Amino acid sequence: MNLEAKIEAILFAAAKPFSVRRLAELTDEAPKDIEAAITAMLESLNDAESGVMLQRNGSEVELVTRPEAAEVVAQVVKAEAQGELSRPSLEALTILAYRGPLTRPELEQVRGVQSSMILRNLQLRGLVEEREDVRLGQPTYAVTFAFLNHLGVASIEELPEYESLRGSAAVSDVLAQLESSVDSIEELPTQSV
Amino acid sequence: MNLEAKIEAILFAAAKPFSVRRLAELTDEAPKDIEAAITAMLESLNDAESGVMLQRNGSEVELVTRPEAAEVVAQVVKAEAQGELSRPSLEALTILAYRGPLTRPELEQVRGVQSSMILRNLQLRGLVEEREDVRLGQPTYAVTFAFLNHLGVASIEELPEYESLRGSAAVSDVLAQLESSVDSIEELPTQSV
Amino acid sequence: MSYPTLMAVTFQVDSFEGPLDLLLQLVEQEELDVSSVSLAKVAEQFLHYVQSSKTIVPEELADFLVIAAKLMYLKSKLLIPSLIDEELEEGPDLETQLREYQRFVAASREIDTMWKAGNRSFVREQRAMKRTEVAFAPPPGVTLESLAALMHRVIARIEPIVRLPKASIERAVSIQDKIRDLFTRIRSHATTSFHTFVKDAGSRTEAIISFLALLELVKQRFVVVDQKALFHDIDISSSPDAPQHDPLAESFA
Repeated sequence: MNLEAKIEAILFAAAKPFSVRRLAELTDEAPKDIEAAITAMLESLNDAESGVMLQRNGSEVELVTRPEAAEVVAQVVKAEAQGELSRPSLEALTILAYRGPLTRPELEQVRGVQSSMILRNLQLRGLVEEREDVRLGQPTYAVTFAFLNHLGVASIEELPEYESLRGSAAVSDVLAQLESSVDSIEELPTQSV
Repeated sequence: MNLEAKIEAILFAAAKPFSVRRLAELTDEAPKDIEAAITAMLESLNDAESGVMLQRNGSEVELVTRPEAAEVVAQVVKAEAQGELSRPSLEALTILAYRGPLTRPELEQVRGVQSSMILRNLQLRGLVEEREDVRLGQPTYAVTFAFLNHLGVASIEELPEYESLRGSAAVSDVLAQLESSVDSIEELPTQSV
Repeated sequence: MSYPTLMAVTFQVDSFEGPLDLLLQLVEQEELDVSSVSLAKVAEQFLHYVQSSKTIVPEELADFLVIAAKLMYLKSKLLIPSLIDEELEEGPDLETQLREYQRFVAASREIDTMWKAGNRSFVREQRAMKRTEVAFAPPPGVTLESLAALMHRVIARIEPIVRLPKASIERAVSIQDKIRDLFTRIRSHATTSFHTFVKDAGSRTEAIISFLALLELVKQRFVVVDQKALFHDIDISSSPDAPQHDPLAESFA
C-alpha cells in the first residue's frame, strides 16, 4: 500500500485533522515524503469527481466532504438527528424508559443485541442521558426529563402499565443471568461464544 | 455533482451503513440508479490505490478503510477488542456468512444442534443481526458489517470458495426438504422452545 | 457404566461440539469418507459417547439422541432392508447433512485464519455527527401506547431465552421417561411387534426414540426379536435371561 493510501486511511478513520509531523510518525516516513504525498493527494483527490476532498490548513490536513455535497450532507445529518427513530432505537428507548437506569451491558442483555451505536444516537438526540450512578464499573443510562415531557407525563411512573412492565420476571431473570456471568458473555449457560 | 459523489459524501459524513432504499430517499433518485452507482463505485473505489473501500452487505453499503492499512490505522482509532471465536461461534458465523440470511431452524438443521444461545451471543457481540425478511414466520439472521470489517473483506462474496459453498446443491436440498415439510418443523431435532 | 457390546471404541475423541461434530470426528479418525456405510460403522462409537460423555449438556442431549436414532436406523436398514419406515425416512438424510457440515467446518477454519490475521477494516469515527448541536429532538410518532406495546414485545422475546435451559432439560427428561416407559412396556407385554411399537409413537421424534430404544434393548439382550420372513412384521419379546434393572434408562440419566 502506498503512502497516499495510508494517509487517506488514517484521515478517514480518525475523522479529525492531522499534522504533517504526526502523519510522519504514524507512517514512519520522512516529513518531506508526507508533504509530497499530500501534494499529490491534493491534486488527484480534489480533481476527481469525488464526494470527499483533502483540506489543508497550515500544517494540518483533514478529509472533508466537498462543498457541492453540503446540501445533501446537511439533510442527512438532520434526518439522523431528528427524523424517525429506527425500530431498534425505539426499542432501546422503551427499555430504558420502563427499566432504566441500566448500564450498556444490561440494556444489551435485555435486547439481546449490541447497542453502543444506538445508545450514542439516543444521547445525541437528548432522549437518553448518562446518570451519575455507576454499576459494576459501568455508567448507567435513563430517559431524559425532556423526553417524558414530550410524551406528556410528569414522571416515569405515569407510563402505561408501568408497575407490571417494570416488574417483569423475564427481564429480571435475564438480568440475573448477566450478573452470574459478570466476566463475560462467554459464561452464559450452555454455550460460549 | 454526480450521484456517485453524493453517495460517497453521505456515507463519509454519516459514518454508518445506509440501505439502497434510504440512499434513494436522501438523494431523491430511483433505487435502480442507486444500485447502478454503487456497482460503479465498487469497481472504481475498490480497484483504485485508495485507503478506503466500499463495503456491501445485503442491501446496505458502508465506507471503511482497506485491510492493508490495518496496522497504521489501528494506532489512531479505538476498536473494541473482539477476542477469539469459539468453535461453535465460528461454525454458526461461517454458515450464516455463506448461506445467510437463515432462520434459526435452518441454521440448526445445518449445525445439527440447537442454536438459540449461540445466535443470541453473536448478536450481543454485534457479529450477527436479525434481518427484516421473515421466512415461514421465523426471523432471519445474517452476518453484520462488523464481521466483514474484522475479516477485512468488501463483501461476503470475497470469502474463500464463496460460489461453491453458497450455491452448494446439497445445502439447498437440505433446506428445501426442510421447507417442504413445514409441519414437521415442530419436530425438528434441534427445536426445543 | 459398562457395556460389553460397546467396548469396541478404538479411538478417543477429546472434545466435541454438537452431535455432527462428534460424528464427523469419528468418521475422520477412521479415515473414512462420509457415506452410509461409514456412518453405520461408527454408529456404536457414537452411542458410546452419547451414553458416557460428561460434556454433553442436558440442553443438547435431545439433539444427540436424534442423531443416534438416525444412525441406528441407518445401520439396521443395511442389515434388514424391510425395516424401511416412512416416518423415519422423512427429513434430510444424515449422509447429506454430515457432508454439508464437513464443508462448513473446513470453511470455518479459513474464516478463523482470516479473523486472527488482523487485516481488518475500520469504520470512520463518528465525529461529524457530534458537531451538530442537538438539544432535544423528539422522535415523531412515539406515543405512550406505542412504548407499552413495544415493551410487551421485548418481554415476549426474552421469555424463551429465560426458559430455554429449563425447556431443553424438560425435553431430555421426557425422552428419558419415554425410554423407561418402553422398557417397562416390553417387559410387561411378553410379546409385541415392531409395528405396534412404532405405531404408538405420537410424532416422528417419538418414533425415532422408540426405535432407538428398541435397538438398544435388543443389543443388550433385554429383548429378542424374531422376524418370521422377509418383509414380515418383527415380533419382540422379553429375553428370558434379561436382568431386572434398567441400565438403558439409567444411562441417559
